[in-house]
Amino acid sequence: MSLLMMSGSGAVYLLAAAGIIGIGVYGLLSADHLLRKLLAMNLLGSGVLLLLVTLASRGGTPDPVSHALVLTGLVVTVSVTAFALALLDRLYRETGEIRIDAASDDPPDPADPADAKP
Amino acid sequence: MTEQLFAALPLWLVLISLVTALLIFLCGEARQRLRTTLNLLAAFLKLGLIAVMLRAVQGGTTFGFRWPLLPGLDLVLKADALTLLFATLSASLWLLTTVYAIGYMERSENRARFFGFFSLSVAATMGIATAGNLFTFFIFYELLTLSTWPLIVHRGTPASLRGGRVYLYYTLGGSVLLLTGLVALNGLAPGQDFIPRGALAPWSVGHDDELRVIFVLIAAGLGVKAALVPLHGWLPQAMVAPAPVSALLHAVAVVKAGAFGIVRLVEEVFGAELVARLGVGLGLAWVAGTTVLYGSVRALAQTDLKKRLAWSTVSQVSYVVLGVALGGSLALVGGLVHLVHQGLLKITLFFCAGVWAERFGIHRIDELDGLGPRLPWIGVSFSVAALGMIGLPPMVGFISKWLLGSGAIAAGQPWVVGVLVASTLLNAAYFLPLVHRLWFRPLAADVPPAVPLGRGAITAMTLPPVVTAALALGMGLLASTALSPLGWVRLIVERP
Amino acid sequence: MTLALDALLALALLALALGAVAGAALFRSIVMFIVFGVVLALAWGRIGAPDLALAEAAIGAGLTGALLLVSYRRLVRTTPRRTPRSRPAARLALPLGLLSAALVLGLGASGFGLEDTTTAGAGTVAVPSTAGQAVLAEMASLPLDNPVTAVLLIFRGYDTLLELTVLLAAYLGARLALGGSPPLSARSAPAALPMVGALLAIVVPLSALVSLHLLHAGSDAPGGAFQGGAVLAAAGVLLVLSGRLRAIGSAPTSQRLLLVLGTLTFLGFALAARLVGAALFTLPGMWAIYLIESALLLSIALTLVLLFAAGGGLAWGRE
Amino acid sequence: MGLNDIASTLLLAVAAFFYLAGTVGLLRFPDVHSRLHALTKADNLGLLFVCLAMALLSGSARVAALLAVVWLLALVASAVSAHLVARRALQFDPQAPAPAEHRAEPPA
Amino acid sequence: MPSHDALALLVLAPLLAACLTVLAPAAWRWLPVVGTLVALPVLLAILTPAVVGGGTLVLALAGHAAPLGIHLRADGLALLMLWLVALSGGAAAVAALRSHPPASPGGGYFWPLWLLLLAGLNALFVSADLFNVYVAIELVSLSAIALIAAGGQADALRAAMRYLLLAMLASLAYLLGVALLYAQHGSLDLYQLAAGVAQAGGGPAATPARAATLTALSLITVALLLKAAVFPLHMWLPQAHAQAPGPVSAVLSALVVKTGVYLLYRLWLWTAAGLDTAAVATLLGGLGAAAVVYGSLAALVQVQIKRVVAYSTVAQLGYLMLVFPLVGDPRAAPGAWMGAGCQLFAHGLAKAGMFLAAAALVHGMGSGRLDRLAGADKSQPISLFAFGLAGVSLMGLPPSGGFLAKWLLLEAAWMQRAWFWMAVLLLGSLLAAAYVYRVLAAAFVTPPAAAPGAAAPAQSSRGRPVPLSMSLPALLLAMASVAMGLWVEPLLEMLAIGPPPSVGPMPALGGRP
Repeated sequence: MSLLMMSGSGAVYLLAAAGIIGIGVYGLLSADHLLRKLLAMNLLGSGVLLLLVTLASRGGTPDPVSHALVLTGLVVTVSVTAFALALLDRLYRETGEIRIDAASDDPPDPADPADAKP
Repeated sequence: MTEQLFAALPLWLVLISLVTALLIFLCGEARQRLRTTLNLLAAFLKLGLIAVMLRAVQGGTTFGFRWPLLPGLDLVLKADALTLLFATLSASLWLLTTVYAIGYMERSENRARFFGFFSLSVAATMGIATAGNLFTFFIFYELLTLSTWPLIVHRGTPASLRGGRVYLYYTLGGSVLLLTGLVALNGLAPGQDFIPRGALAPWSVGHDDELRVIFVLIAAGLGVKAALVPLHGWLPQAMVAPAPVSALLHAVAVVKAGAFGIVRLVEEVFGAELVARLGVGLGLAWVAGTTVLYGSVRALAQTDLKKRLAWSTVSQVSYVVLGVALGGSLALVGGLVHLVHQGLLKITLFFCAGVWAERFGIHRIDELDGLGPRLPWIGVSFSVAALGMIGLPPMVGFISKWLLGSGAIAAGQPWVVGVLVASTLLNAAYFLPLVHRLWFRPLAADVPPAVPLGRGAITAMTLPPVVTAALALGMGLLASTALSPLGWVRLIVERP
Repeated sequence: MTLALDALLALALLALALGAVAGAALFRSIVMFIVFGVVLALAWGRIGAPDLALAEAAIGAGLTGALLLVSYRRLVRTTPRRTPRSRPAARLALPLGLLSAALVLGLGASGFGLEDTTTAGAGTVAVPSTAGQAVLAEMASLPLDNPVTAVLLIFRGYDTLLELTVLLAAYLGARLALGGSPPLSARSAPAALPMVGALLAIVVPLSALVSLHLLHAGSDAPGGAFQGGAVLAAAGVLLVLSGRLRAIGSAPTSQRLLLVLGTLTFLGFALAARLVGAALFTLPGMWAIYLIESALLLSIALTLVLLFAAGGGLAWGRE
Repeated sequence: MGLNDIASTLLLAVAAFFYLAGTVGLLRFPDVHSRLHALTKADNLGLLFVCLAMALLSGSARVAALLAVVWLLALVASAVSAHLVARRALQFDPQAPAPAEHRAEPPA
Repeated sequence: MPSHDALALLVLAPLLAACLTVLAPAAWRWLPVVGTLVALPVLLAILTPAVVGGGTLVLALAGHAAPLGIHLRADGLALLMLWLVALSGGAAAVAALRSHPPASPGGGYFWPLWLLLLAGLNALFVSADLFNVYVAIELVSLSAIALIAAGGQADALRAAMRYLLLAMLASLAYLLGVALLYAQHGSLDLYQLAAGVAQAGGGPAATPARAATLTALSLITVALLLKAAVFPLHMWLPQAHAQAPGPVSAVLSALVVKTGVYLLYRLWLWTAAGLDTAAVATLLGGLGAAAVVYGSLAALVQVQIKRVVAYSTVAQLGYLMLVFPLVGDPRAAPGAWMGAGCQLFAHGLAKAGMFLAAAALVHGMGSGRLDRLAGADKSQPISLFAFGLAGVSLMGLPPSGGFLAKWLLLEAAWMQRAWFWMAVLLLGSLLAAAYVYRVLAAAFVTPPAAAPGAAAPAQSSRGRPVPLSMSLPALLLAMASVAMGLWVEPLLEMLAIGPPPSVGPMPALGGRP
């Protein structure tokens, strides 16, 4: 693969990565349903990993370390996602909620008489 | 090894009360006999140690203990004459207060907590007495704040909690000032110990303004506990505490700690000359003078007995500060000796007030009518202390005031004499009526019958005031002897 | 020509991502996401990262998609009770998204600016000898030819070990989060159908074969324990979906052993190196690599299946 | 441009035609079953032709065999999945284009 | 055993233990606690003298030096954090024995996660590799969040979910930053990067390299600020820490949030040491100041005791941010650095003790509300005393570790005449006193049932006895945080090993400056 071609297509994928990251951020903030938030999070993750590889492959020679990092990142992402889904499942069962306001810290109802949490 | 242990005696002085406190916390509420034994044992042990040190220091030995905390910052405990003056006072008065408290607290709850923190605060007081530098002093000064708060809020009533809150606001605010001043001082002249006549002179060149600010900060921080106007607000509020606590606060621990700190600051950190040169001494004197008068005037207006005593403390303690601030050996002697005298007199008064409150539920002044004959011992002790406070010769109060006055003149501050006279008149104006009511008024018809107490309790509550009153009397009469407080203070002031 | 293909892929990626985020129906979004994963796999291949292509197809698209789908199934069983709160964050979404995209783009571009100057050799900035180049230089002295596997097991084995524990933590955490509640049935296909049986009979052994092949190939060609494990897990997912396997509350000892087998084996070799006086994490040879990778494959596969089935353990037969 | 290339290009064109047909069917047909009918038949054929073209281009028996396996697998998979979708669709209103639960996001 | 092995085992041993507990929870039920209480201290006892004596310890795993391989690195700061993990973790583990018995069904998952959490923390503290740190962060966050959810109540689940989302976002931002740094400088080693970062960042303005490097640093910083719950990115912390089971809250507040601060120190005091970071330092310090004020004020208005403690964590983390501006001045740097170490350690001990004490109080009084605390001084003396002691250290009253930290920071601030930072420090300690006082006062109120004259049993009925295994660890931790104020020598010895390049040699104890 010639340097020109690589850096050319590299640029293309760089564009893609940037776009995906932007879309991921947008989705993360705009999404209401927690499942959507997680989905957007995964998109964001893919974008970051894509960027990692694209940037790391200097002058056409693919960078094995970056590949290994991305492989690790993939497994980590899927692990966290799976755990998040389990948590969501339980949350849904306990509260019937499938959305959460990540930006606020809602204190428990002060009038709640018996809230013992040892 | 042994001489090291001997040199570390000041440390033991602190540790004794500390250990006692922990033991009392551990042994719990029920084991009253054990607790009493522990208390008395520790108190006597401490007195013994102090006696040993008194002899040694008179012989010229010096005690010292040094433990590095941070680079260039050590925890220093030492025992010099001034230390022992304060230590002796607080140790002996602690013994009496303990005896009194054992009787006073007989029927109340949480005695373990009470006596635990009681010992803790005394440990703090010992630390303050033996502190070898301002940093160490600060450590125990804060410990004192912490350990006295539970005593003040002991009753757990809203009123006492309010009192405790005010107390914390004032003292913690003061500690912030003190800490700032301390940091600044340490930045300017790192790691200074207390040295007679101060050690700042070498650093002072070109830093006068800085030093003035530092002095004001530290003095203000100490002034909070010493209840200098306008930092006195907490003292009357703290009256909600049980009588032994008030006695401790006023005569031995808190207020005295502040005054003692100011003595150390002026005499052994800055040094009288530097203080005079910076011109901060005069300002301090003015503040003290104001406090003397203001406290007396407010005391006059009180109808509650303990409140009146509290305000009188505000005014009396400032005598000490006044003496120190004026400079010159005479005034200094007067101030220092008043440290002792005021302690004895004031604790007597509080003991008596406590007895009346406990046995007849009497708190207001107009309820005192004719109580003298009812409890003669108490009545007599109270009267003696009151007269001493007024400064009637040959009472101890007179000695302090006389020395202060002559010292003021020597220092070229005649206005102080005016202050003294005025305050004496005011003292008379708010103490004589009490004595008069006690003895020369008919017993009011509606005085409740005395609350029945065990003999032990009654003795425990009667003995201490009698002893302190007697001591006050004796010190007045034997003022000229070497071992009297006056003699000891002379030794301090005229040391090389 | 090739550039055009890349551009096509990139456009597809963007379109799919947008669809997945902005789509009205959640189900469609998830499907879009899965397709996105597949296209991304192609992109990996184009960039010259076949290992990642395989992993993306198996893990990114396949398993994540399956997970999202199955939890979607669970969530729509009943309708939630709460009405949503108003979220100020949503108003910021668009500007922030655009901002971050622009930011990354600018940086990436600048990064490339550096790269072009350096690789052209004309740049004043000296080319830093990257870890990747160092690896490629070392490859000659190694028994295996796939640099990615070399990095994963030899140079950065420690990362791989921690990554395995992350996977394990996900399993444990999922169990803890789900509490004592019985695992929900994930099966969707009526197991009785003869056709399903036939499909399984073909696909399951085949995927086992493929995973083994990937494992073996991993040392020299693209592939390895992760890809293989993911493929095997896919087979397991099929079995769960078709009710051949079912989730049970807690795992029997054999499955517990399988869960930690990979970590234990890796740990064992890492520590055993000290016994023979070598540095920690030095592996004695190819056989060790094969051993570790097989252990990894089994552990990864089982863990992923368990995460999918939301169960503590697996058992044959339908509930 | 050799014979191989011409043949494979033709095959690809045919494949493209079938895919187009299948897609149009998917989009235009009224209900699930007819859509499935379009998809399975047309797309499988399309895939077959693509595989043939690839086999020709590669010109190696091994690749050809692999491609055959691929096609067969796809055949089986599409058959089963189509069957399942059909069953599922039957359980709901036969008029429904898709199972109801997939129609929209779960109501909040 | 060579100290290098001890260094690696600090991470590997807990992993091994976790695997074994997964394998046979019943058979190995003693392993987690014993492992935490014995194994970690023993390993540290082997490691510490080697580091203190021989200086910073670097271990190239598999014998491959960076950038090829991964380095483990133990300097004074890392050692300090490792000890904190061992002490707070051990005490919390004892307390957790009661709340999550290993034999119970949940315990079978709780304890392996506990061990993984500790392993992740150790891995993070000794790692010298940016990506390895990323994996460690994920391990820590995942297990920590799972342990929060262990409570199972709705609030706990909500808190865990919120925390998880933000943690994922932070991790991705971090990873993005790492990607940029790697693409730019070709290495992942925190310390090797320093040279490249200095060269790129010091270069002429608006060169691509400079832009990329600085943005990478800021991305990582934002991620870490989120992890460290530094105001205004703290919003996830109070609920998460208040809703978690007591021992978990202790570890969260004492250790997990510290990881963010620790990495911020590594990033700005080591990796980016070559840059002119004055502006960044001021910014971080400003955030810290805001955190101190906001957290303390918020703690003042809470009605739940555990939320008071949680907000106090927000405030105390602010102090750790104040270190950045204070180490700027070369004269003040050593003092500020010592202050940072003391604050890290003292707050770790005190806050863990405070959370354990709060949990014991809540358990004993049957409610987490402050107004239900009346009479706790009688029924829960030990827990309340522990709470008070920890409070002493938090408000920085002498003699306590917190006081030494505050003193050192104040001194550093004075030396550079930084009045603002001084004011913040003093104000913070006053506010801390206020919110600790609220709790104690609430406990000292005589319960209406036991008003003067009421029968004694009326008050003894308030509050049930708390098992010693819950209250004693709290007391020990609190006492340690106070005792530290009297004997800080070993800590200073550690801190003197491998201080940040910008910090000069540390003054020795007892020596006159």
